[in-house]
Amino acid sequence: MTDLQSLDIPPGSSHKRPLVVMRNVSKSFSSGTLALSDMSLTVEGGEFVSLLGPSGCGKSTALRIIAGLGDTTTGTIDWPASRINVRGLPEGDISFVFQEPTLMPWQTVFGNVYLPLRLRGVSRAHAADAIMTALDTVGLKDFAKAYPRELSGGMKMRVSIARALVTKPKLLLMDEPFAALDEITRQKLNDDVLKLWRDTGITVIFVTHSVFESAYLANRIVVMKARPGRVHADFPLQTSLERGPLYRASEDYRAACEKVSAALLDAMGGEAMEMH
Amino acid sequence: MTDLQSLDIPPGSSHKRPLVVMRNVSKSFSSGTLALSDMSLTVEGGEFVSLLGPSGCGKSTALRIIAGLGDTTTGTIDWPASRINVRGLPEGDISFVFQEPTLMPWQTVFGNVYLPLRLRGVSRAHAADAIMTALDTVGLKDFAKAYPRELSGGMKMRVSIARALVTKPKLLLMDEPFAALDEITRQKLNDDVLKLWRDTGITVIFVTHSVFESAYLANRIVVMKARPGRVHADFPLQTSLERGPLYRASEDYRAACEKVSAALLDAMGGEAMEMH
Amino acid sequence: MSTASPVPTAASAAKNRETLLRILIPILVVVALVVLWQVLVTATGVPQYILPGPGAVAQSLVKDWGTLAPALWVTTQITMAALGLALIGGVGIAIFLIQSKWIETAFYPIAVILQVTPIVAIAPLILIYAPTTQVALLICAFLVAFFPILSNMVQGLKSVDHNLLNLFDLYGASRWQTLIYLKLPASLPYFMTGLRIGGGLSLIAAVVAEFAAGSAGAGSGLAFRLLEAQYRLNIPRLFAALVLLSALGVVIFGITSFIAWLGLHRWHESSVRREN
Amino acid sequence: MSTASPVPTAASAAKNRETLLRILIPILVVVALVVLWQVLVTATGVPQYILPGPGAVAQSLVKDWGTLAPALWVTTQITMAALGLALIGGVGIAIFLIQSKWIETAFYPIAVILQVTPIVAIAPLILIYAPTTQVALLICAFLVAFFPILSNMVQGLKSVDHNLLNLFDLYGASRWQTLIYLKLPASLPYFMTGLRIGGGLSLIAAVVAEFAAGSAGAGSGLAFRLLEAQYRLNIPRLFAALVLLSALGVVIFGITSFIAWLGLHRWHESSVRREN
Amino acid sequence: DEVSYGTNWLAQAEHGGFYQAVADGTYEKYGLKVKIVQGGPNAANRALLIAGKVDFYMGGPLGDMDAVKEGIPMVSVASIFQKDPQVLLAHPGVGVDKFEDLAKLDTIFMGKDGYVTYFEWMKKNFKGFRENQYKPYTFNPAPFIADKKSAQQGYLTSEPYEIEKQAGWAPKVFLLADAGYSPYSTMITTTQGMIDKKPDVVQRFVDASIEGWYNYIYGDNKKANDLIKKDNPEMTDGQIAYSIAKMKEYGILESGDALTKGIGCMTDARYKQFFDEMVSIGVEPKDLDYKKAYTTKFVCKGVGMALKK
Ligand SMILES: Nc1ncnc2c1ncn2[C@@H]1O[C@H](COP(=O)(O)OP(=O)(O)OP(=O)(O)O)[C@@H](O)[C@H]1O
Ligand SMILES: Nc1ncnc2c1ncn2[C@@H]1O[C@H](COP(=O)(O)OP(=O)(O)OP(=O)(O)O)[C@@H](O)[C@H]1O
Ligand SMILES: [Mg+2]
Ligand SMILES: [Mg+2]
Repeated sequence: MTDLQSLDIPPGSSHKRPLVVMRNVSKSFSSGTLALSDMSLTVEGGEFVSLLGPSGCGKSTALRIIAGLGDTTTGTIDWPASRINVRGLPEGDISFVFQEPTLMPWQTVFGNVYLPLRLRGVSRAHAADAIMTALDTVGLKDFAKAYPRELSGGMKMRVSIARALVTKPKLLLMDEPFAALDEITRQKLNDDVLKLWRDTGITVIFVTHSVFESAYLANRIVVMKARPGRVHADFPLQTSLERGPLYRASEDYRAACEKVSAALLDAMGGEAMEMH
Repeated sequence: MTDLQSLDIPPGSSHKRPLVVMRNVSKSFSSGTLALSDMSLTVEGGEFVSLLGPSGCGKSTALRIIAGLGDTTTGTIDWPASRINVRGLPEGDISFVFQEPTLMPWQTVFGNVYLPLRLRGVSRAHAADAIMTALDTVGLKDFAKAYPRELSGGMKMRVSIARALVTKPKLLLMDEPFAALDEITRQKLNDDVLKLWRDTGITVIFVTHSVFESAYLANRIVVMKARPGRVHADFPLQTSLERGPLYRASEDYRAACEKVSAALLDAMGGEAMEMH
Repeated sequence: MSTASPVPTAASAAKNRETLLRILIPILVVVALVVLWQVLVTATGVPQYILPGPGAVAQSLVKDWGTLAPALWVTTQITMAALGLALIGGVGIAIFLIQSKWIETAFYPIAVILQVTPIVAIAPLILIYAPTTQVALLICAFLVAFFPILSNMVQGLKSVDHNLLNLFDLYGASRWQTLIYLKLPASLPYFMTGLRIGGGLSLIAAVVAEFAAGSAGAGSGLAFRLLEAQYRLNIPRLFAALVLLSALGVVIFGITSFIAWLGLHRWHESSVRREN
Repeated sequence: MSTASPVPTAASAAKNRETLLRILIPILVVVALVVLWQVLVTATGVPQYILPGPGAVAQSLVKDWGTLAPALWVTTQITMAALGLALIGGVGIAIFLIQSKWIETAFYPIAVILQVTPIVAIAPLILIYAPTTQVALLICAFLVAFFPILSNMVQGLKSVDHNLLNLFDLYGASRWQTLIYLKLPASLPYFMTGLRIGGGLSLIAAVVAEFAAGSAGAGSGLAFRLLEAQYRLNIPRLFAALVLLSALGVVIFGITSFIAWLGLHRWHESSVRREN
Repeated sequence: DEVSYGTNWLAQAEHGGFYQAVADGTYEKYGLKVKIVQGGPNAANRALLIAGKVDFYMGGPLGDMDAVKEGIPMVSVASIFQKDPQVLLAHPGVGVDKFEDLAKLDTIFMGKDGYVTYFEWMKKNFKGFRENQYKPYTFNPAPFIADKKSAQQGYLTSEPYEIEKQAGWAPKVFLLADAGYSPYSTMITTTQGMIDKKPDVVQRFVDASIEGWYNYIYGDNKKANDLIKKDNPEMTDGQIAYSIAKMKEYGILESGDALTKGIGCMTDARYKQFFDEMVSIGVEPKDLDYKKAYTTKFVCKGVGMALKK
């Protein structure tokens, strides 16, 4: 249906080659703010990385830099296992759910979700099935013909999520995608993303403010410290349980939550934070 | 410092007169969406009401209608205990934290927070203290001179919160104010709002998606059902504990969470939702 | 999405009334103006050869319809051709200019020079080198009308939301795709303003071009009739020609406004009804 | 907010280079044009009395500076006065028009009529009723230049973000306050486009007005010198006057562009550097 | 041979002879196929002559001298009018009886060309004309009619007629030529190249045009008038008749040298006299080789005088 290009791994390459390597990246804006300072991060193919940190610490900036949006001030981004196109990005599909919905106001919901496919030359008729499936996933099938201004905040965000999922990406960058959603929709989408990750071997970098969410989803946690932004803690979350209702009730999950929480608290300089 | 007008209660009026009464309000948009249908809600002065419901159920619409933004299609809004100005609103201070930051891009952070005071004719010099205090509350003192585009998503939202707090309002309407914030900042702001509410006898209507947050903050929970939006459940949350660290660790809190959660689940038609 | 049945009926009735008023009001205003004109002429006793009354003008309009109608038609044709050229040229040059900051710096001033060069001064040159008078006329008209469209388009194309640009970059959109799917639709509000100015200016351009490049006799437009009537002191006819020009201008304005409404009413603030 | 020290230096060096290029490039383009002009004239052997070479024009510029300089000064004055009037009138009428949909429907067409009425046709009327030629001149110039500013302002004032309008309504802002603090700043990008068009058009207006309403002898501007040179077949002087007009146009454009940059570079997409 | 002739205004009786020659086949008789390109306000026929887009143009001596000054090879070969029909008009009954009295008025509406030529001459030769009397004339007489203390320029055969018709009173008419300002007018102007390369075409065009003029004034001019009205549908028979009458009355075509040597005649003496006038008021430089602006070799041969009845 969509002519997805595969994120080829060159023949003979070791399986262990990382997907993306961020090496000593600094980013300062012309306003003088140093958003990232000497940040290094290596993400392996197939990981589910959750990025946490205080508001304004540089999570979104880091994600954008990985996606090739905006130059680094110093430092480099490498894609050791991928063919690189002219823009320095791997050939293949990166999808990005921005922190803000970023919808085209002159397009309907359908048109907005169609965008990534349209840019690849997929015809509207061919794309329709995939689009409606993606809209169904986020519960907006009935709103395909609506314009963004006719949607609530959470609905806009869901359109943005549908747009990211419609291409069946190989690397999924999500910047607080579910923050504007109610808990139930949120959990459903959490499970949808997990399923996608498990089924397709996709790599996910997921920014969230929710300790619970990160503990539920990620198999690796990266906690950032603010001003300037840099990696403060970086640890795996292992569990023998499949992530799902069972895991949510488990001691593993509770331990993970506490661990993430502690790391975050530490990153914020030990301000008072009580977990319930 | 700011010439706050008081939300006068006419002499002789009973203490029990509600602050605002929403009577059989329906709201349909020209697109054909019926956002609210026959919704009634009575809020007493001094309440801390938390409004929950699935994404797109009409929470923001209801809040806007209470604030006098946009007409009802049918039904009325009354302010039995207040003097009413020409716009049908009580004389006194309503503050609103919109779901989106709604900042003026051409003004600095300072200028944006200054707006409500400027509109009352408070001079910049007179307002400066209050503004810096509000910015300090949300942790953005250092960014007073920055422009909105230079801020992260969470920082923009915090500016919006500071703007709502700077006038010392009598009725505070907040539409998912803390969704974009990290847990620690969020808890701090939760406590700040609680303190404000306790100290000043303010009335708060607070939309949130977080069951925990609503259980922690509110003394009354209103759960809405979607399409069309209407009140599904409406119950008080009583506790003998002061809301704070102690409350968060208490059985009362856990029970409240479960109650809210169950109501929400029920409102969504019993879809699977597991609380941990 | 359910619809309350009584609402649309009321809404559509209101809509009909609105459409009616939209047509009625301008007519009333014109009638009022005509009455004012008559009163003024009667009251001041100004002779007909200085300012004829509306009656004399109407008479002349009827009597001279035989000469005025073909002239009107010629002017309409030139105006349309000029507007077409100005649209193509203005939008085309604007797209060229925004390709890079350097191109803009280098070539925008040339567009300015073209704009400010008085047509009368270079008309002889154009007449000498243009193959036919018709072509010369169109060149003159283009020179008069293209700049507002160009300016508005440049501003519009540059005002695209940076977040959306990021989105397109991310999906590897080509320059061409970014132009077609993002920049052009996003600049629609500016384009429509340019169109509105350009419509009136094309009419002026047609008149000025006819003055400057001079067509005479059978194939001549309103400009020529106007000058001639002036020369002959046939002031009622002069005003009849003016009335026709004005009417043509208002019709063009109406059409361009309608086009603007078509393009924007679904999504842009300027044309969307504010609903909360 | 910390600042990495090497970055600003590099940035400021880049900025200096940029400023240099911004000045150099247009100069280079002009030089290239002049060379092209010379080559064309030489190659085609076109006689000086049809198209003089740049040398002859430069000579005439020097030789006739005594007559051209005062004329340039007069034209500059008229242009500035026309621009000032057009700005006040355009913005003023725009503010009047947006007060209500009905006012707009009723009176916008009148503005269109004013715009499309050919100056030459009504110049005699204006000459008769204006107290002095100077006033007549200014009326003519105003009629030519005001419409683009008006149109852009109307579009700008109507394009204000509805969320911000809500905010102002909420805080009980008066019409006046909403205008000053919200609508005017929000329409700045449109205003700046109008200013840019209006700048050039004012120059044209000054020329056209001088043609139509006239001033002569000592007080005459470039338009008169231009026509005189044309009548006298002094084509190099004609072109010298054209060069002066173009130069004046480019200078005005440069100034208006700079003003636009001043007003927008801190916040508006069109002037802000895209940084991620 | 195919040639084109650009006039200086819309088709009117003042161009009658040329139309006559087209209509009655005189040009054809001379082996010419002539296309008349009518002028009009702002029409650029002179520029077209310079660029070679028309072969002949209805020029005037000032334009020719300017051309010489600028090195443009433009030469006049005949002057159909002996007197320039340029007039100044004033209101009746305001004490303006002589040309000099115009100096008493507040305002004179003039075109730019008039302002830089005969107004200079007036200021030089009469007392009281002032710079600040000048206001631009946009070919609309309304401002003049509205202001009793004003005068305006005009064309003997046009404005007085229109003004009388519209305003109901006849303005006072002062022919500049009678006041002493006497350029040739309604000339046949061509390029030096044309004269060098096709002198016979020039001669035939001049001769045929002169014949056309005699026929127009003295013969049956109906067909010519129909052509005029076709080119310029606004032209009325009344206007044409008025024009012809005025041209005869004031001797526009036939006065001075033309009486003896035929319409179109130019003499060195008369040209020099006008040139000296222009030098004296500083409009033309003293050292201008004005003789390059015209040639008398094609006229004053009495062509067509036989047609005079
Ligand atoms: N365009 C910009 N210009 C200047 N400074 C910027 C810009 N974008 C971001 N910043 C600054 O960079 C820092 C990091 O911003 P970023 O958006 O990456 O934070 P974040 O971690 O995503 O925060 P949040 O959780 O609030 O979204 C902030 O201090 C912000 O002020
Ligand atoms: N301007 C509008 N035009 C048309 N429909 C609208 C408009 N605004 C909101 N709606 C519709 O009204 C319904 C309720 O929207 P509202 O914004 O109140 O939801 P919400 O409860 O705040 O949701 P969320 O939690 O996602 O913010 C939605 O179905 C939405 O599509
Ligand atoms: Mg962020
Ligand atoms: Mg909402």
